[in-house]
Amino acid sequence: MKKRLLATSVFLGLAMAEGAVDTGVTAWMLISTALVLLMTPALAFFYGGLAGQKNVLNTMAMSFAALAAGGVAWALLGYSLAYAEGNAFIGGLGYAFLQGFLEEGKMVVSDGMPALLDVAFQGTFAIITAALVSGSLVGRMRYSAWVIFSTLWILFVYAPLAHWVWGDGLLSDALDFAGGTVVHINAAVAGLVGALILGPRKEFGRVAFLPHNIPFVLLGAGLLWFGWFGFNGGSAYGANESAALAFTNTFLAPAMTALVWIVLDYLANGKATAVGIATAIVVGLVAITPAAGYVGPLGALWIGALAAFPSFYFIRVRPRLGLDDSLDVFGSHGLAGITGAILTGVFASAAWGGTAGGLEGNWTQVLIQVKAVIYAIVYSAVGTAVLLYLTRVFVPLRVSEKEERVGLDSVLHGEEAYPVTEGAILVAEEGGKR
Amino acid sequence: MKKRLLATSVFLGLAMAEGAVDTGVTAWMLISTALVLLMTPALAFFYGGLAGQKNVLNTMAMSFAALAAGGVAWALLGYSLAYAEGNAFIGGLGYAFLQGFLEEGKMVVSDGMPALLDVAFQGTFAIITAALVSGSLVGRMRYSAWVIFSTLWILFVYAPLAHWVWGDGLLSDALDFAGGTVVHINAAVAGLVGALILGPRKEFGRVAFLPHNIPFVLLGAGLLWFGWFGFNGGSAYGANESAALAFTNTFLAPAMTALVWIVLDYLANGKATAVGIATAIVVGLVAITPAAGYVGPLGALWIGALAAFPSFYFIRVRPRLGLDDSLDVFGSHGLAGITGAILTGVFASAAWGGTAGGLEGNWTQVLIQVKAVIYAIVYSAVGTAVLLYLTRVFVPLRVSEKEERVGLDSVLHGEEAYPVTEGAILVAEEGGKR
Amino acid sequence: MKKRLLATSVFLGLAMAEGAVDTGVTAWMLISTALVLLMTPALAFFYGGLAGQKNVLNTMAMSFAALAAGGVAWALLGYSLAYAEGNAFIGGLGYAFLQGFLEEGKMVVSDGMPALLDVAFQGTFAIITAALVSGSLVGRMRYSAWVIFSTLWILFVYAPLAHWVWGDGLLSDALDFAGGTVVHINAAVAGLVGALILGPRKEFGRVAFLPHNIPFVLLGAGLLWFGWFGFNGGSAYGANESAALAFTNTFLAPAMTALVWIVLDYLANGKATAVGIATAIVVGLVAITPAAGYVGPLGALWIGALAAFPSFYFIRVRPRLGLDDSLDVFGSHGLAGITGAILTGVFASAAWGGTAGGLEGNWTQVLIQVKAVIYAIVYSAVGTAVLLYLTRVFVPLRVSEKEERVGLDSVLHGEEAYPVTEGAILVAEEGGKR
Amino acid sequence: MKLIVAIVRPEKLNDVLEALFKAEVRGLTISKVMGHGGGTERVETYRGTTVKMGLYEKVKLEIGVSDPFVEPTIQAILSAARTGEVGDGKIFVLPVEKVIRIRTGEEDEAAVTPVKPGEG
Amino acid sequence: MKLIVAIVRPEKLNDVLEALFKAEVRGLTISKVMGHGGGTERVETYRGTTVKMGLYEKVKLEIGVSDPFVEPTIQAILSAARTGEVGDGKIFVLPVEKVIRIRTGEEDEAAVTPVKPGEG
Amino acid sequence: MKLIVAIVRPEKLNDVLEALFKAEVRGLTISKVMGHGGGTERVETYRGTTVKMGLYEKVKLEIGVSDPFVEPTIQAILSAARTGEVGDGKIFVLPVEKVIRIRTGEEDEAAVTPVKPGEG
Ligand SMILES: Nc1ncnc2c1ncn2[C@@H]1O[C@H](COP(=O)(O)OP(=O)(O)O)[C@@H](O)[C@H]1O
Ligand SMILES: Nc1ncnc2c1ncn2[C@@H]1O[C@H](COP(=O)(O)OP(=O)(O)O)[C@@H](O)[C@H]1O
Ligand SMILES: Nc1ncnc2c1ncn2[C@@H]1O[C@H](COP(=O)(O)OP(=O)(O)O)[C@@H](O)[C@H]1O
Repeated sequence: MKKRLLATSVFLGLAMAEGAVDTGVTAWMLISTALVLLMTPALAFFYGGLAGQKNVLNTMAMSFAALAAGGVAWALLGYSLAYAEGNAFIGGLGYAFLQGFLEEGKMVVSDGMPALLDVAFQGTFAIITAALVSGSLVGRMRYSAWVIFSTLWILFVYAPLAHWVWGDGLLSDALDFAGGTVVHINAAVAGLVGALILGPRKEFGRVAFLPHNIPFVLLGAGLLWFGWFGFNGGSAYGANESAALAFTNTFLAPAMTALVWIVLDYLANGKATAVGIATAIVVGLVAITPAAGYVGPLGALWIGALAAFPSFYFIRVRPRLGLDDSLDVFGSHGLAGITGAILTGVFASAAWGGTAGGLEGNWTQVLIQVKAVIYAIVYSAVGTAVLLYLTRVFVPLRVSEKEERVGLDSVLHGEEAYPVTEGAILVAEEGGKR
Repeated sequence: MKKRLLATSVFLGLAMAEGAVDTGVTAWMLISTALVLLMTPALAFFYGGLAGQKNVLNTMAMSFAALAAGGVAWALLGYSLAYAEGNAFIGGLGYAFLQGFLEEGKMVVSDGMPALLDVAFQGTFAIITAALVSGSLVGRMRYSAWVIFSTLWILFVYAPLAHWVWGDGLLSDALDFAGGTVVHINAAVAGLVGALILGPRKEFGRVAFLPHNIPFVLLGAGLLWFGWFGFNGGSAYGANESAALAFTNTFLAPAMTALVWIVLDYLANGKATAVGIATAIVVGLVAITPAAGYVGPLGALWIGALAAFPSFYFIRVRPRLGLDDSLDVFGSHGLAGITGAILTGVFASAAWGGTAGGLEGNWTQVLIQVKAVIYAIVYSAVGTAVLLYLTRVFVPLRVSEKEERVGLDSVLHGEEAYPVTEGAILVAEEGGKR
Repeated sequence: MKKRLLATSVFLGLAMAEGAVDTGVTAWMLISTALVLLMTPALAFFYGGLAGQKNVLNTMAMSFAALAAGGVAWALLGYSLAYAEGNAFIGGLGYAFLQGFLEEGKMVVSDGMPALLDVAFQGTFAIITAALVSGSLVGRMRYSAWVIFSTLWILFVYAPLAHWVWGDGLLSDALDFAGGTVVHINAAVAGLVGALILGPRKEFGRVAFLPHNIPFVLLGAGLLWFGWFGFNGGSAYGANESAALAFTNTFLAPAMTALVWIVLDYLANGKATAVGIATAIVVGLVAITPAAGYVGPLGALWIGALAAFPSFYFIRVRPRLGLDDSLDVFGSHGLAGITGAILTGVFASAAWGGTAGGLEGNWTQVLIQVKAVIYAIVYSAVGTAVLLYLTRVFVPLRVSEKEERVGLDSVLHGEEAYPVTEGAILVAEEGGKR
Repeated sequence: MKLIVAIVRPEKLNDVLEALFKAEVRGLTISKVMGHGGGTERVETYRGTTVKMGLYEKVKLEIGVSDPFVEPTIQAILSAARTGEVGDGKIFVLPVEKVIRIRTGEEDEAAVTPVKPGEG
Repeated sequence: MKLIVAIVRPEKLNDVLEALFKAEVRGLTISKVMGHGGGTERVETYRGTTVKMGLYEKVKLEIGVSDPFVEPTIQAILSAARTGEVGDGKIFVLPVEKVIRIRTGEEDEAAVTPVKPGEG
Repeated sequence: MKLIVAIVRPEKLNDVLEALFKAEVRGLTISKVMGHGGGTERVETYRGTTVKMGLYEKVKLEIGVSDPFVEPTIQAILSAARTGEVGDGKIFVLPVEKVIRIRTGEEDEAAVTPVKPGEG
C-alpha cells in the first residue's frame, strides 16, 4: 500500500507474509501513533505559551480543532485521497469511509501490523500539520473560518502532498523519511501565505507581543520532542534497525541544534534565552525529520548544527520585515524543513539508510530533494490561497479591530484562560433554582 | 485467569503456551500500564484546572491519594478480590498479598506476558476510577475522609464490580471492553451519591465557581487522551488486531464527539468554548471505552457523535437542578458511560470484534448491556453510600463553612497553589540557625 | 558489551543470536528511551515549580542545558568512556565519535536490539543525572558555568561511575538495577558538594524561599513517575519477566512511600502537603531504582515504606542546618538512593531477580552494596569539586548579590517566566519598520 | 468630590457591587490587595520551610463620588460588606480636588455621572 | 504637592508613559485594576455556569507631582489616553501633605525631582 | 487622620512590616505595583522582539493612622526600607476626612485601633 511501508520492508530484506501480525511491530506502531497524537496538545502548549494573555485559549483551541474536525475528515476521506490507489496526483476512494480494512471477515494485516492502524497513525500526522499552520494566524482569525479552512486544507492540500511523496505519487523519488516536506515545509508555507492573506494584527509593530507563559513553551517543546520519537521512529514502520536509527537521530539532532543556538544567543544577546532553547529543539526536530532513517548519527549531528543558522537569523529579523507570522512558523518549520530536506540529500548514507547521498557521490539526490521542495512550496502556497479565499465566501476570515483588542478568548470563546472571579455575577435563568 | 484475557486469546484463535513470554505483547502491556498510570496525574490537571484558585491542590491531591493509598490497597487485596478464583460475586484471596505470581521459582507467564504485570495494569484502572469519583466532591470534603473512603471504595465497590464483569462473575455476558461500566458508570454513580450525601458547597448557587486555569484543563484532556490509548488498547491484552481496532476507535470517537460538541456549543452560545472541547474529548473517550474492541471504526464514529448529546445538555442544566456534582462527573462519565454501554450492544460487529450487536440482528445484547448498567448503578450507589456512612463514623466528611470559605488548600494542606511570598515570614525554630 | 545487557540475557537463559532484531525487545527499548528522555523536561517542571518566581526559567534551562550540551557530549565521548572496552576504571575510545555501530555495512545488533539505540538509551540517563544536580545549585549559579560544568561532569564523573558499575568496572559485583548509585547517589553528592562550594544564596535563612507553582511540581512528579517506568523497566534490556518485575515494583514502591509520607506529614503538621506527596513519589522512585529487577513485589513495598523516613526527617531539618541544597537533592535523591542501595542487598531475592540478598541469607551482598555506595560518594565528591574549581578558572561560578536579588531569569536569560506587557516598550532598530 | 476607598472581603465583593448598583453608584475601580489587621496568622509549610502568613486577600474599591453621594455609598458598603467577624475591612474618605473624565475632558460632577452603554 | 491618580486602558499605557516622559514626569507607580463604568457587560459561559462580567481591565497610574506639574501631567494623560469610546477612564487629583524620598529622606519637591540613573 | 501611602522594594517588605509592628501599627493594606523612577531600564528579548522594561516591581502599603502615629509610621518605613540605592521608593501622606471600620461602624480613631485576634 504506502510506498513508505513497502520501501522499509524491502530495505530490510523482509518478506513478511500478509496476514501475520508481528506483535513487536504492532506494539511499536501503536505507541508511535499515541506519541504523535500527543504532539498536537503539546503544540497547543508551545503555541499557547507564546501567545499573549488574551489569546491563549483561542490559540490552543485552533490546535484542538485539528484534532476534532481534522481527525474525522482524515478518517472519512483524507486517508483515502493520500494512500488509496489512484494516479500520480491524488489517491482514489478505495479507503473512503473507512472501507477496505476488512477482508473475508477479518482485519487486513499488512507488513506485520493491522492495516486499520495506519489510518490513525497517518491521521496524527495530518492533524499536527494543520495545527502547525495555525501558529502563523493566531491573534486575528475567526474560529469558524479556521475550523472550515483547516479541515479543507487537510483534505485538499495535505492529503495530495502526502500522496505525491509517500503514496507512490510524483515525488516518490524524494527522500522524506517522516515528513520534512509533507509536514513541515507544507505547514510553514501555508502559514506564510495565510499570514499574508490575513494581513498583520492591527497593533503589529506598535505594541510588543510577548509570550504569556514561557514554562508552557518549554513544556510544549519537551512533549513535542517526546512525541517526535513516534513521529520519526514510527515512520520506519517497524521495530527494527531503521526505527532505532531514526530514533537515535531524533535524540541527537535537536540536542546539537539547541547547543548551537545557546552559543548563537550568547554571541548575539550575551544571554541564552529559554524561548530560544525551546525553539531550537523544535528546529532541530524539524530538520532531522526528512533525514531520520537515511543518515548516520554523525550526519544527524551535522544537520542539527547547520539547521540552527537560517532559523536563528531569520527569526531575529522577521518582525522587522513587517511580516506577522505570529509565532514564527516559517522561521522554525519552513527554513528548518528546507534545510533538512536538502541536507538529507547531502548526508544520506547507503550503509545506514539504504540510499547514498551527495557526500557518498550521489549529488543527484540533492537535486531531487530541491525539486521536491519546490513542488511542495508551490502546491502548498497555491492550495492554501485557494482554500482561504474559498472559506472567505462563507465566513469572514478575520475578527474586527476592536475584537482583536478585547482578545479572542473572550470574543470567540466566551472564556478567559485564567478566569477572574471578582465581579463575576451568576446569571439566573428562569426556572433555575438559586 | 481473567475473562478478558481468555476471551481475547480465544477470539484470536491463539493457543499460546503458558510460560512463553511474547516480547511484543509484553512490550505493549508494559507501555499500556504506564499510559494508564499517567491518566491519574492527567485527571488531577483536568480537575485541578476546573477548580477554583483556593482548592487547586486539594483537588489534585485527591487524585494523588488514589495513586498512593489506592495503589497499595489494590496490590495487597483488591486485585485478588477482583481476579482470584472466587464465586459469582467476589474473587477469593488467591492473589492476596501478592502471592501466586511465582511458580517453581519462576515468574508465572500467562497469555504471553508475565502475570505479575497484570496487577499493575489493572491497578492503574482501579486508581483512576477512584480518582474520577473525587470530581463530584471537591470543595468541601475533608482530606482524611477522602483517603479512607477512596481506599475502601477500591476494595469493596470497584473490585467486586470488576469481578462481576471481567472476573467471570455475574455480568460476564455483558460487553465492556475497557471499563465503560466498571470504571465510568461506577465512578459517576459513586460521585453522584457522594455529592448528595455530602450536600452542596455552602456558596453553591450564590457564587460563581469558575475554573482557575483552563490551559490546565486542556493539558489534562490531552494527556488523558494519550493515556486512554493504553486504557483501551491495552485492554486487548495483546498487540494484535483487537488492540489496533480498540486503538483506532479511541482515536476516532473523541474526535467526532469534539466536532459535534463544537457545533452544539455554537448553536447554543454562538461560541465554541475551550472547556467544552476538553469536556467533549473526555465524553467521547468514555463512550467508546466499553465498545473499543467490539465495534468497527464507523460504529466508533457513530458512538462518538451520539454520546455528545446527553452529556452536552445535562451539563448545561445541571447547576440549575441544585445538584452540586462539582466537576460534572455524572454528566461526563455517567451519561457517556451509559450511552456507550448501550450503544456497544447496538453497534457490536461480529466481523470486527467477535460478537454481533443489535444492528447485526442480535438485539438481546442490548438487553444484556442494559442489565449490566442497572446492576452496576445499584451496586455502586448502595456500596458508596454504605462506605461514606462508615467513614463518617471515624472522621467528619466535610469541612466547616468557614474552612470552605478560606479554601481547602490552606486549611487542609497548609499550602497555596501559587504561594505569595509577600509578607511570608520565616518561622525560626529553637536551635535553628537563621 | 554492557554488563547489564549480558547479565540480563544470561539470567533469562536466552541465547539470542547477535544480528537478529527481536521486534518486541526493540519496541520496548525504543519507548523506554523516549520515556527516560521525557524525565528531564519533567524534572524541569518539578524543579521549576519549586523555584521562586524570578528563577523559574533559569531553573528549567539548567535541565534543558543537560539535554543539549550533555546529550552531544555523551554521544561523542561519554558513551565510549562508560561502555567501550577499557580497564576497571574507565572505558576506552572504541565508541568515540559514534564509531563501532556499523559492521560490514549493517547496523550491529546486540541482544535483540540495534546497538546504536543503547547510545540514546544510556544518554538519557546521563542527561537526567546531570539535570538532577542542578537542583542543589539553583538561584545563584551563572548559566555559562553550569553549561561547562555539567558537560564536563557527564564525561568525567558520570561516565566513569557508570563504567565501574555497569561497564564491567570495579564495582561490577554491586547490584544497581537502574542507577540508584550511578544516578541518584552520584547526583545528590555532586549537588551537595556543589552547594557547599558555591555557598548559600545571599538571602538564605533570612527570606522565605517558597515554591512559585505547586501544580507544576505535581505535573513534574507525575511525568517523572511515567518516565521512570522506562528508566527501570527499560533497564531490563528486554520485554520479559525482569522488565515486568521492575515495572511492577516501580508502580508499588512510590505508592507506598507516598502513603507513608502522608501519614508522617499528618503526624508532624496535622496536614498532608501536596509538595510532600510529590516529593514522596520521587523518593520512592529513587529508592526502588537499584532494586527494581532484583526484589519481589513485597520487597518493593517494604523498600518504599522504609525509604520515606530518612528523607522525610532530613528534608524537615535541612534548612535549619544552614545548608542551602536549594531543592533538597540530597534529602530526596541522596538519602533515598543510599537507603535503596542498601535495602537492595537486604531484599534481593533469588527467585524473583536471580541473586539472593540478606534476608535469604546472603548478607555479604549488603556489604558489597555499602562498599559501592562509599566508592560512589567519594568519587563523586572529589570529581565534582575538581570540576567546579576547574570551571571557575574560566568563568565565575556565581552571580553577584544584586543579580541574585533581581532574579536570574532577567539577569541571565533576559526573560521573565510570565512576561508583563505593561510598560514593555518595543525597541525599534534601524531599518526596522514600525 | 470625594474618593471613597474601601477594603472589603473578596467573597463580599459581589454583594457590595450589587448594593452600590442599587445606590446608583456606577463608576468604580477595584483591585486585589492583601490586608493585615487584627486577625490571626496562617502557618504554611513547604518542605522544611515554615512561614507565617499575616496577610489576607482583600479587595479594594476606589469610588469617586460627588458630595451628595458620599453617605449613600458608605451606607451601601457598610450594609453589604459586614459579616461581624474580624477582617471586614475599612472605609476611607479622601478629599479630591478635581476629577476629569478622560473621554470627554468633563470635570468634577459631570465626570462621575454615568453615560449610556458601550464598551467600558 | 498633588497625587494624580489616573485610570486608563491597558492598551493605552505605553502611549501615556511616552507622553508623560515628554512632559518630563519621571516618577510614577502603576497597578493593574479592574474598572466598572458605563460600559456593557461581557457574558462568559463555563459549562453550565453563565456569568456576567461587569469589570474591565484597566491600569491605574499614581503620580506624585509638585504643583506646577499638575496641569502638564493631566494634559499628557488626556492626550494620550483618549480614544473617545466609553471606558477611557478618569483622572483624580488628590491633595498631598508630604512626600518623602525613602532613599535620601528628602521631602516634597526635592523628593519628586528625578535623579541620575541606577537601578530603579 | 492620615493615609500614608508608601512604595517600597518587595524584598524590603518583611523588614518594613516588622518595623511597623514594633511601632505598634497594626492595620495596613498592601498591593503589588510596578514603579518607574530614576532607574535604568532592563532589556528583554523574546525571539525577534526586543523590549525595554522601564518598570520595576514594587509593593505599595496603604496605612490609615491617627495623627500621633504619622511620624512613628514614617520613621519605621524610612528605617526599614532604605538601601541607599536608587529605587527605594517614596512615602506620600494624604489627608483623610473619615475612616470607618466596616465590622462595627466605628469611626476615625476608634476605627484604626487594633482589636483582639480572630480571622483577619
Ligand atoms: N489602618 C489601616 N490602614 C489600611 N488598611 C487597613 C487598616 N486597618 C485595617 N485595614 C484593612 O482592613 C482589613 C480588615 O481589618 P482588620 O483589622 O483585620 O479587621 P476589622 O476591621 O474587622 O477590625 C485588613 O486586612 C486591611 O486590609
Ligand atoms: N466614579 C468612579 N470612581 C472610580 N473609578 C471610576 C469611576 N468612574 C469610572 N471609573 C473608572 O474609569 C473606567 C472608565 O469609566 P467608564 O464610565 O466606563 O467610561 P468613561 O469614563 O469613558 O465614561 C472604569 O472602568 C473605572 O475603572
Ligand atoms: N513621583 C512619583 N509618584 C509616584 N510614585 C513614584 C514617584 N517617584 C517614584 N515613585 C515610585 O518610587 C519608586 C522608586 O523611585 P525612584 O525614583 O526609582 O528611586 P528613588 O526614590 O530612590 O530616587 C518608583 O519605582 C515608583 O514606584
